Amino acid sequence: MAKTAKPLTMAAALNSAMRDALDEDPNVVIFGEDVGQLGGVFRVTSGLLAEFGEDRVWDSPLAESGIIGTAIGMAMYGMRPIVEMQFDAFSYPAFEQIVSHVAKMRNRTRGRVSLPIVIRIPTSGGIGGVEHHSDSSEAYWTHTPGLTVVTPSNPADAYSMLREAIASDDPVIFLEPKSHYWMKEGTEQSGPPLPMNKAAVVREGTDVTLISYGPTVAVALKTAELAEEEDLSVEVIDLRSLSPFDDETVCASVRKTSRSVVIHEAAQFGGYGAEVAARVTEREFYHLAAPILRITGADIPFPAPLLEKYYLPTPERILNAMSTWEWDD
Amino acid sequence: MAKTAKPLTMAAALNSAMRDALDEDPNVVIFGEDVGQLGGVFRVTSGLLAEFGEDRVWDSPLAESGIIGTAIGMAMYGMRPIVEMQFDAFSYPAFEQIVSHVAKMRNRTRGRVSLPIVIRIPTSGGIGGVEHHSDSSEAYWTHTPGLTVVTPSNPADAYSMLREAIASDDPVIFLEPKSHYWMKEGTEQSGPPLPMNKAAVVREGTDVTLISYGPTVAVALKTAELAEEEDLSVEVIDLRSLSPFDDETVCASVRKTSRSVVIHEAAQFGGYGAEVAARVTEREFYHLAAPILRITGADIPFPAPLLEKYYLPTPERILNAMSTWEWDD
Amino acid sequence: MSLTEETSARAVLPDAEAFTLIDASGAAVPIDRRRGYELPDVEVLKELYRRMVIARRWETQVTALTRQGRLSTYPSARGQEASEIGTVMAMQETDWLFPTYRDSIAVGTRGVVTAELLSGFRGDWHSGWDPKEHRIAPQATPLATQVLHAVGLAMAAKLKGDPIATVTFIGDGATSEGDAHEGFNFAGVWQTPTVFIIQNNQFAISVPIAKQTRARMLADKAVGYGIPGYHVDGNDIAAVFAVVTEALDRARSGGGPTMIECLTYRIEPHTNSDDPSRYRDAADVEAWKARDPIARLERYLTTEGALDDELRASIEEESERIAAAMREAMNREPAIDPMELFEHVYNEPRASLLEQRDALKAELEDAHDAGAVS
Amino acid sequence: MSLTEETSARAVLPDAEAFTLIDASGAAVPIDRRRGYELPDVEVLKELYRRMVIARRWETQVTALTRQGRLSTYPSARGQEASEIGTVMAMQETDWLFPTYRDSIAVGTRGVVTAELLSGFRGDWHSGWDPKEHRIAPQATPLATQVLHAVGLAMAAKLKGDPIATVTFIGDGATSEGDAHEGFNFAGVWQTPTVFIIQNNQFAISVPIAKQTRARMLADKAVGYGIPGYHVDGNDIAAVFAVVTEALDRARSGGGPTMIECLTYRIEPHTNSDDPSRYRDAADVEAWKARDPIARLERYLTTEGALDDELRASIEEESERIAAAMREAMNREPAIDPMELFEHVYNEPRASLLEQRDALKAELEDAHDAGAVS
Ligand SMILES: Cc1ncc(C[n+]2csc(CCOP(=O)(O)OP(=O)(O)O)c2C)c(N)n1
Ligand SMILES: Cc1ncc(C[n+]2csc(CCOP(=O)(O)OP(=O)(O)O)c2C)c(N)n1
Ligand SMILES: [Mg+2]
Ligand SMILES: [Mg+2]
Repeated sequence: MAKTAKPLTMAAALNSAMRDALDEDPNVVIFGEDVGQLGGVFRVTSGLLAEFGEDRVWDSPLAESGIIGTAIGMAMYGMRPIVEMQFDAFSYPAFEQIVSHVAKMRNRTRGRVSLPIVIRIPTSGGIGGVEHHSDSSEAYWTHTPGLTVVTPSNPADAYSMLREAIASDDPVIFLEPKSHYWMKEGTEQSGPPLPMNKAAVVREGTDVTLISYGPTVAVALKTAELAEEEDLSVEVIDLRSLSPFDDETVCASVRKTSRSVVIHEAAQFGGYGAEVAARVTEREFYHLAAPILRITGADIPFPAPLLEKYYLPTPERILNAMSTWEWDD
Repeated sequence: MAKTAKPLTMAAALNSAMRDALDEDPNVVIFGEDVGQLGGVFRVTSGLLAEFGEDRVWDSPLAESGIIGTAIGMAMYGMRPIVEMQFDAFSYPAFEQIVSHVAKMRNRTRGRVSLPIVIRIPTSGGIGGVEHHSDSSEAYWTHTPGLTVVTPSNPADAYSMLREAIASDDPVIFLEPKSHYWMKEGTEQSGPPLPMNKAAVVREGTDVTLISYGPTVAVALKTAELAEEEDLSVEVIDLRSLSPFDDETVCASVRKTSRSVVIHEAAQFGGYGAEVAARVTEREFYHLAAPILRITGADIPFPAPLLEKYYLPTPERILNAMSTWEWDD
Repeated sequence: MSLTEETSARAVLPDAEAFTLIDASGAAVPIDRRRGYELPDVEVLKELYRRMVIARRWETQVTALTRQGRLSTYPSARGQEASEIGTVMAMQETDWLFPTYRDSIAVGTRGVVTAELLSGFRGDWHSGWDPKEHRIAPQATPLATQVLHAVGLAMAAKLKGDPIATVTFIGDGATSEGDAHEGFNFAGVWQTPTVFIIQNNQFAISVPIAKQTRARMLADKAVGYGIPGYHVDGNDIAAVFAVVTEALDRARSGGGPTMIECLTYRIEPHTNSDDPSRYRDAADVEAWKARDPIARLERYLTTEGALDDELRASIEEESERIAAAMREAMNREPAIDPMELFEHVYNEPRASLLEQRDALKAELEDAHDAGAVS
Repeated sequence: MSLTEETSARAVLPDAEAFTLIDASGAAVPIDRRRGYELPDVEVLKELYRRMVIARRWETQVTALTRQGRLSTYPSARGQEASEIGTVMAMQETDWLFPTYRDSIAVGTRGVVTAELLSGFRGDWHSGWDPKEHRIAPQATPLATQVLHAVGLAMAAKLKGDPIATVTFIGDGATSEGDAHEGFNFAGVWQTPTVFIIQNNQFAISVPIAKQTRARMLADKAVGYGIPGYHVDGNDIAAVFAVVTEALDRARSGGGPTMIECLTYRIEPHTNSDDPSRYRDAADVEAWKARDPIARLERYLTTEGALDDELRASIEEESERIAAAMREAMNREPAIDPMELFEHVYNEPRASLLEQRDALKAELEDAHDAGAVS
């Protein structure tokens, strides 16, 4: 990991992670739609075909179930495929292969066959994409036992988490917030990276815990800044790993603040926030001063580009929600 | 609806509902794998091909995405297709058609094109099915805006709810608890049936609310009986409609009892119970004496037949969970 | 062997050479190479020419507006006008069309006005027109999914005894998707009145057809479904029109589905955000420009004396008028109402959705008040 | 035209008549109808015969045990022994097999012992054997999904330069699934060493092949993927063995994938819980019994003087021994440990899963204690 100087953008960080993995392990291969010659529609795999050749990085036929299904066969033979679904909603044709095989192969074979596959999926909205290009699919994957689901919110995490995902012997759904591909590194990271399965407290506070991940971490941080003006001390958690869930870090924070809001872009009903609210409440009910709230997308299909601003969680909406609580002081 | 004498089994009730609908509306058609000549692997469509002919009831090629995709086209032309996915896990190949089209067509077209499709899916375990034959897929569908998701727990509901689903202009995922197909009508129903979107209080009580649906309603009722021996008065709710969720009925019960357990067969993490717990807690936090608990399948793939008894929720497990609460009295 | 004969023998493969009536130089092919087809009537050809010119002018304008940021994205069919327009002009009004994102000019040619047609790409709503009014489904983005919708609607029409057909466009890349297979297969088994137009423009974004299939041609797939398959020069609108017309007639009269591969080329980038220099030679594009469908028909009509300067000028003028009108339409801000987001998800209103709507409303009013005060 | 020639010309359709070496009467077909293939050596045929007899006896026993409730369900391949056994006997040890629920006898013939083989149908674990040890993937239940796994593994072997091939079985019904299409297509494009054995037993549960495809035959699909397609008498193990052997040789030596349709018939119900009287005539079953793959080879070998009463008796005795051993194995209660449910889901242990495991453990101990006291 020493190899990478601090990468500029999340896309570049992901690219570095794959380059380094290809370099270190001959079993790592990359294939999918447009990932070779073009370097992906977001250019995340740019240059890798040229550098490593067609036996390591190549363009597959246009069929997502085919991509996942063949990745399964390759992984059974000892390879470590990294595949890309071009957009969230275009992973749906591969749903059966992911849910019935990728997630279940190890269990089915009593641990004899692991599938070290990384499924990279550009996720969520915020780029004015046309229909089907802004879905957030995490709840489908996190409900499926056997999958590991992670999502970085910044370039440094993107690098270290993707390296860890590739090194993992378990299949990993790697959700890349597409609105952040061109995000530049904000803060200087020091020390070794946090393990992929740990949540990060990205801002400390004492009054409220905002639980966020991927694209909404930035929203949570912005909210915390605004809240500071009103003398509210807001702690912000970046979950990083959605499955497994880091109960320890989140519960410790909620025990401290006794109030919490979960934030995500996906629709609320049955969304990932429901699990967060339910499990943290189960564990910390007697420490909670108020119900855990959810600020999320509405229970509607993701809107057309000119309307997405009315759908995406905003700091104002979060502050609003917080103001509905009864505060003792 | 006067037509049906009280049907004996849930399978027979469902069969009657379809027969009556075929009879009344020439736009109703039924197709899918083995639903014609064989009458379905559970015989739910038995006799309908013979009675209505191949233009109304027929066997399609073996392809779930194909079945849903063509049903969409038929619905666009004014038909009301009822299709069957042979088992829960075999709806997954149709995931894209269901999530990206069935759920979204009406919204996409500004309300101009509704898709009155009923997707019947035998759901859940309890019959010792081999792998992939016992999944509970409700969380995938209920998280998807645009779908209506219902599940009956008894023959009378099976009849009235399927009639209503067929009559609905919105697409309905109709989950049929396969362990209940041969369940006989227990209690005499009187009066008009409850609307499909309302939850039923199937047993009244004052100390605890058990929230259940489909196959776990029977488990909840059994639990209530056992609890009575310990002088605990348990209210049992049969949700019937998973999406929409009947907040009113459930919240009223929880306000009364202040304690609740949600029960389902699906894995817990990100399961439907998370939504129930989260939303009821959001609304009734100050009425709750304890966190809402979830008694569900473990976060593992559905086990092989001889092991399913260790996975499925049992009255013992529910009573156990209830005993972890601190009781004032 | 005539193309018509192929339709009865189910296990016959298409000819290797793509079927052409008017070649790239603008000359009609000799009668012995017309496989029993006749050249469309000259009045028809003139109308096809007019429609193609208008479509190209309209699309050039859309592409320009997209560069100016008036649309969020736009996938152009430049170079594919013969397949697009030849197909829809062969359709009857009661037939249904199932287009993809690529086929805006086909949708426009069937009569959908610009503001409704470009809703999705402008970003004011996912789909803008009334599918039932125009008998045109929304443009499909999830690849190949629309193939099944076309087959399903055709099946419904067949069951109801309505003598209509459905047509769907599908790209070369999308033929690799499972849904394409399931659609072709259902159509074959059910013998639905459906015509599949595979627009083989030789690329799926950056991926060339050679990485999409090992088959000699895509139309070779038809035999595996027991349906007739055709391989047509997709830049020759006379050939496209003739073969599609025949396939539609057959479909409407109970003869079942047909697969037609139109061999063509996408001149523009995949969409405005694509960079084709990363994956194809500019020289290839130039070579395909020399086979331009409009120039070819123009040459033919001119040689035949059916197209003089006057007519050419009047069509050009008409195109400019249409382009100007659409420019104006697209420069107007689209009407947007955030409350509409909650209106169409279900027929049955849902309490929880109304709550969410009211919350957004309150929020917007707050923001408005805050703005008014500050 | 020899079958071998077809492999180079990509746009050629298989012969209408299924390829046979030993016909239903047990006679070898004349040399001019053998399309360049040779009859397998008589020693090979004797071994194929022995394996088929054992497989049938074994499976008859399984079906009986299933009726007695020792298995939760069992799909029999009775009548399909020639396709099942002919295929796997043509494989080398290093080749990988991707079977379905139907193909237990193929798995057993490759050496998996009964207790491991029947794990899934008995219900003690989803899949019982070590796939890497036997080079056999778990039997796939979700139809056609395994086709892609077979192509993927073949691709990995090709990339690593290992001279092995993969074989997958797929039913006639499952060819309608999108995954079958995607698998055939990826194999064609990537030229993977994969042999697709389509066992056309003419029914998908209750649905006959005529409702599954309009194609003349399933092997006609191959041309749409640019791969060679064969149509073989699936009840003639000599033909199956010869064609599969050749296809595997070609695959291992860089010649790419092959699609082989074996025309056969499922004599038993779909599974023990099926009632075939609802959808097919008993007379059809009888007609197909007359084409029995074992009886046919028995007649041939007997006529050739290669099978005498002594050998027949010894094979029968061996079969009985195997059946008895398996009966015994299956009558033993399988070892079940509920704690194992939590063991294999992930490589990385998860805290929340360990919590759930401990909760179950405590619960079971409680129940045990309660039982002990009461
Ligand atoms: C299921 C699905 N996967 C991926 C995409 C992303 N995507 C959009 S267009 C395209 C290429 C399609 O190529 P082709 O079918 O040849 O049509 P063309 O764009 O050339 O008209 C891809 C991969 C999608 N829209 N849907
Ligand atoms: C994706 C999927 N859909 C449905 C099923 C249920 N099912 C199991 S076997 C079967 C019929 C398969 O027929 P065929 O492919 O011809 O194989 P056969 O059983 O005849 O060997 C069906 C519909 C399934 N297992 N997987
Ligand atoms: Mg293309
Ligand atoms: Mg079959």
